[in-house]
Amino acid sequence: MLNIAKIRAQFPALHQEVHGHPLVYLDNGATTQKPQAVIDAIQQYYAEQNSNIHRGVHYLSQLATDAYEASRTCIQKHLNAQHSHEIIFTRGITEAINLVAHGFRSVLKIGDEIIVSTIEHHSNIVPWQMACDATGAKLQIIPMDENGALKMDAFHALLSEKTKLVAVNHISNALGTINPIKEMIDAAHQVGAAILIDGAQAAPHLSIDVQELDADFYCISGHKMYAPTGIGALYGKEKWLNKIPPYQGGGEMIATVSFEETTYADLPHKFEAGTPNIAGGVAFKTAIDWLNEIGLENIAQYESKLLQYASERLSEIDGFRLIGNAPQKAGVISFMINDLHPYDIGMILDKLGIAVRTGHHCAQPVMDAFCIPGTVRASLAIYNTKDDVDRLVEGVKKAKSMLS
Amino acid sequence: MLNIAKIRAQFPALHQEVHGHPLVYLDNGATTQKPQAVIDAIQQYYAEQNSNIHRGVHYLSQLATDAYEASRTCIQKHLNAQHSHEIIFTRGITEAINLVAHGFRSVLKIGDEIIVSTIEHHSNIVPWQMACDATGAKLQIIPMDENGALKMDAFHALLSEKTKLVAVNHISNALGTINPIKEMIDAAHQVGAAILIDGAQAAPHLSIDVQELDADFYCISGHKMYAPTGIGALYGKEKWLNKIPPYQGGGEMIATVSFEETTYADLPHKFEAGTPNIAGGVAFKTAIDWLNEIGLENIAQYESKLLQYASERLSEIDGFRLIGNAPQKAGVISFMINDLHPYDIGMILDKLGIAVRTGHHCAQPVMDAFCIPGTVRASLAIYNTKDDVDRLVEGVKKAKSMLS
Amino acid sequence: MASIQDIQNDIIEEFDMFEEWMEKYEHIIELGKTLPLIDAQYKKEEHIIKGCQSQVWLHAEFQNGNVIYTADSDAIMTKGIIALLVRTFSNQQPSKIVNANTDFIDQIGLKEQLSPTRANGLLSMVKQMKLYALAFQSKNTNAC
Amino acid sequence: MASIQDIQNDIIEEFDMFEEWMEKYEHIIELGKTLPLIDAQYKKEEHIIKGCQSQVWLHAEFQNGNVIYTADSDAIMTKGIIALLVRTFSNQQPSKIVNANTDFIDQIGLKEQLSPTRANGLLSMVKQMKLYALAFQSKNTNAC
Ligand SMILES: Cc1ncc(COP(=O)(O)O)c(C=O)c1O
Ligand SMILES: Cc1ncc(COP(=O)(O)O)c(C=O)c1O
Repeated sequence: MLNIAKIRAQFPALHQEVHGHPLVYLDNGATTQKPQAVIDAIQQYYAEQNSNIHRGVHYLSQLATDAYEASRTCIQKHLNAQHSHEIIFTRGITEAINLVAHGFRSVLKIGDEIIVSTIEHHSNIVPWQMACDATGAKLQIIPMDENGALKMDAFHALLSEKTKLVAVNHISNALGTINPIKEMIDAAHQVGAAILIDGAQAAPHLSIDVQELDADFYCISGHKMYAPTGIGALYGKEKWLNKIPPYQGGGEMIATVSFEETTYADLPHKFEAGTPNIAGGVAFKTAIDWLNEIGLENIAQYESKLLQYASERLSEIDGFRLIGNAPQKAGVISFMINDLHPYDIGMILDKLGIAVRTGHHCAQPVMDAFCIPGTVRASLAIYNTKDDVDRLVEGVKKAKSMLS
Repeated sequence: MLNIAKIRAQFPALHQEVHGHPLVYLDNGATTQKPQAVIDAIQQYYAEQNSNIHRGVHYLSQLATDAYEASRTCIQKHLNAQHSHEIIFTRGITEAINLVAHGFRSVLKIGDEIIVSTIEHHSNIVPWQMACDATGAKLQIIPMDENGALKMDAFHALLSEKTKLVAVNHISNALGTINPIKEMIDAAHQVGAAILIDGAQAAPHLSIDVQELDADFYCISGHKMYAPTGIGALYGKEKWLNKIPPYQGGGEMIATVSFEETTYADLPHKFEAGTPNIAGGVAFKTAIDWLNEIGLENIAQYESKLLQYASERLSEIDGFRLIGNAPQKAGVISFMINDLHPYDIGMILDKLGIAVRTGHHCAQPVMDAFCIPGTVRASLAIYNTKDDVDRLVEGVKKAKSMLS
Repeated sequence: MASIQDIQNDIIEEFDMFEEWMEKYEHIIELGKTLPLIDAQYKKEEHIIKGCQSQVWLHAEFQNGNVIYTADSDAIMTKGIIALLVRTFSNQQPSKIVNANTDFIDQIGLKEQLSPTRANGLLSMVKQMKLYALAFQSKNTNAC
Repeated sequence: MASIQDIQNDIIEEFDMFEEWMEKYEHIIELGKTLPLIDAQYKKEEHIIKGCQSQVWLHAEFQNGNVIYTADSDAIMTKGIIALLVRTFSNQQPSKIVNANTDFIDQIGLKEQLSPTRANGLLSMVKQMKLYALAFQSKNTNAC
C-alpha cells in the first residue's frame, strides 16, 4: 500500500493556499508538480556541476556530461530501448514530433499518406499537416465513436501501402481514452508503415516497453512526469534515426564543418544541436528514479481506483455529463454540467482553490466532434486523494448553483 | 567600483575544490555559473508557481503565465525592442538561428545569397548551409585577416541585390573579435538584405539596443548570461516575424485547428509551440535583473581591464601565441603555446583546478584558417579576478614545462 | 447621458456593497443574464473575437455622434463583464471612448478578467471597441 | 610473448610507483614520446579516428596469426595512452584481443581518458582495434 500522505509531503507546491483555500491541484494532465528531490537535483546541478557538456576536458564539464548522459541511459532503461543513442533529448513532445515530422519530409512523396486520429493533441496534428503541405502527402483521420474510443475498423480500412506513418497518442489528454497501441503498431507494420506514439499522458501512469511494443517512435514530456519543464525525449529505432536527416543545425550535431562540406555526427548527437537544457536533463533522471521507487504498477493501481471514485462521486451531480467514456481509460475525467460553459465553472472552482483545466485541451477536433466549446477536465496524479475529489465535487455543485 | 568579492560570493559553484584545488572557472564563453538569486528563482517557481502557462484559468496557471510573460517584457526592455511580441523564447541561440533559417526557406530562391563570416560558430553556419541546400541559394563567406578581424572590404564587395540575409556574430566566441555590426547592418539594408546578429558572446558583456542597431534579428542564450540552461531568445522585427512561416507545429501556436484548415496564432505564440521551459524563462528575468543591477557598463569596464591583465601576464610566457588579435576584442583569450596541443594543456590545467575550454570551439573554419587543431581558450565573466588569471598563468607554465 | 467616468464610478460604488467574491460573481452572472443580446444577424463569424476559452461577438454602430455597442459571449462570466463594458462605453462619443480606461474592472476586484494572458477574449474586445470608436471618429472628423 | 593480462598487470605495477597525478602524467607523456610512430604512408584520412579534440591514426596488420598495431595522435597525452594500448594489444592473437578488456586504464587512475564523453578518440580507437581483430579472426577462421 502506498503512503500517499508521505508522497504528498514531498511536493512543496501542494502545500499552499489559493484564494484562502488549501490548493487542490487537479491539472496534472497539463503539468505535474515536482517532488523536492527533483527541485534539489536542479539546485545541486547549479551549485556543484554546472558546465557546458561534451567537448570539455575539464572536471565540471565531465561531471555535467556524465550526469546528462546518465539521464539518457536512465530513460533508455525506463522505456527499455535497445540503445542509449536511440534516446534523443528534446524540449518536450511537441519538439519530438516536429523532429520526426520534419525528418519524414525526406521520406514522403505525393500520394503518400499519414494517419492520425481525431483524438490527438494539436501537437500530433499540426506538424503532420505541415509535413503534408510541404510534400503533397495526405492526412487521413481515424474517427472515434460516441464514447471517445477510436473506431478500429475504420483504422484498419485506412491502412494501405500508401501509408507511410501512423501517429497516435497512447492516452488521449482530452478524454482519457487508452488506445490499443499494440494492435495499431502491428497493423501499421503489416503495411510497412512506421508508427509514432505520443506518450504524453501515458508515461506518468503506465510502464512502457518500446521493444515489446515494437514502436518506431515514442515521445515523452518530462514536465508531465514530475520532471522539470523544458525537457522531454524522443525514442526512435536506430534504423529510423539513421534514415531521417538532422533537424536543427549547430554545435554538437556535426562531425566536421567546412564551407564546402559538413558531415553530421553519430546518434544521438546528430539530433541535438546546441546547448541543451542540461539541468532539466539531469533532473529528469531524478524524476524517473523517484517514479520507479514508487513503482508505476502501484501508481496505475492507485490512480485507477481514484479515477473510479471521482467518476462515481461526480455522477451524483444532476446534469453531469462525462465526455469520453471509452472502455479503457486513465487519469482524466472530462465533463460538462448541463450546458454550463466550462470557463464559467473553472472560474468558480479557481476561487475555491481548485485547479482544473477548462477549454479544448489543445484537442479542438474532439470538441468539434462532440459539438461542445470545451470541457472541465480534472486530471490525476499520484499525490491526489479522495479529499481532493470531494472538494472538487463540492466545488462543482457550488458552481452549478451559482450559474444556474 | 564593483565589489567583485561580493559578486563572487553569490555563486555557489565557484566555491568548490577540483582535484584538491579551489576551482578557477574560465570557461564562461561556454556557459556561465549562476548566482544564488537565479537558482532561488527556479526553486521558488517550482515551490510556488509551477503550472502550465497560457490557456489556464486557475490561479497557479495565471501566476506562471504572468511570470513567464514578465520575463518576455524584461528581455524586450533589456534589448530595447519595440514590442514584447518581437521576443520569441527558444532553447538558445542554436534554435533561434534554426527558426529563422527555416523561415527563410520560404523567402530564398535559386541564385539568392546568404552571407556568413569565417569566424562564425557552427550554429551560425550549418543552419544556413541546410537552408541553402533546401532552396538552391548560395552561401558566401566573409574572410578574416591574420588578426581575426573581418575583412570589411570583402564584405562590402560580397553584398549585392542577390543577398537576402547576412548572419554574423556580434563577438566571436573563438577569437573575441567584436565585429562592426552597426556598419554591417546598415550595409546589408542598403542592398535590401535582412541581417541576423548572433549575440551569444555579446549579451553577457555589452548593452544592446536593437532599435538603435536596426538589427532584423538578434539572438541570445540565457545560459551564457547567468540564466538557466535551455532558455534563450530571438528578437525579430515584427515585419519579419509576420513574414516568415511558423517553425514547429503544436499547442499554443495555433488559433484554430481542424483537419481541413489550421490557422496560426499571433506573435509571439506563432513561434512557440508546446510547453516551453517555463522555469528557465521565469529565471531568465532574474538573471537579467541581476545583470542590470550590476550594470553592463560596469561589467564591460571591469572585464576589459581583466582581459588586458590576462593578455599581459600570458604574454610573459615564452612561446605564447595569441590567436585572434583584432583591434576590438572582448571576453576571450584564445592561445597556443608553441605547438603544444591544446588538449594536452587543458588536461593539465584541469588537474590544477583550472577550467578552460580547448579545441575548435565549434568554429572549425577559424582553426582551419589558422592551420591549428584548436586553441586553449580562457573566457571571462564578472566574477573572475586577477587571482584567477595568476593561477591560469602559473598553470600554463607548469603545463608547458611538463609537455616540453 | 452620464460620462464614462461617472458610469464607472457608479459601478465601483455598486460593487463596493459586496464583500465576498461570491457575491461579486453572482452579480456579474446576473448582469450577464440581463445583457441585451446582440442582434442575431451580427452574431456571426465576422463579428467574433476569439479567446481560447470563451468567444465574444461585438457589433458597433454610429448614431447621432455616439457609438452604440451590442455584444454577446458564450460564457456567462464573460458576458457579465461585457455588460459592464457596454454600459460604460455605449452611447458615448468616439473620442471619449478612445481615451477612456478600464481601470474600474481592476477596482471592482476583477482585474484578472482583463489580464492579457486570460484567454477569454475580453481584452481583445476592449481593443476592438476602441478601434471602432477610432474609425467612427475619423469618419466624423472627415465629415466636418 | 606475454599475455594481454600479464602485460596489463605489468603496467598496473609500473604505475603503482607513482603517487601523484603529475608523475603519472609525466610518465604518460614520456610514453607518448617513445611511441613507435605509425608509418607515414598510413597517416592519412582513411586511417584517422576523429575525436573532437585530438585525432588518432591507427593501422593494423596481420602477421603470423597475430595483429600488429601502429598508431599515432596529434596530442601527446592521447599518444601516451595509445602507447599503453598498443603495448597490450599488439602482437596478440585476434581472439585474445576481441575478448580483452581495458580496465587497466581505470586501475592506473586514468579512467577519464577512456570515458565515452571524452572527445579524444581513444574509445573509438579501442573499438576500431577490436574490429580489426575481429576482421582478421574471421579471415583466419575462413582460411582453416
Ligand atoms: C497527448 C498530448 N500530446 C502532446 C502534448 C504536448 O506536450 P508538450 O507541451 O510537453 O510538448 C500534450 C500536452 O498537453 C498531450 O497531453
Ligand atoms: C558565438 C556563438 N554562437 C552560438 C552559440 C550557440 O549557443 P547555444 O549552444 O546556446 O545554442 C555559441 C555558444 O557556444 C556561441 O559562442
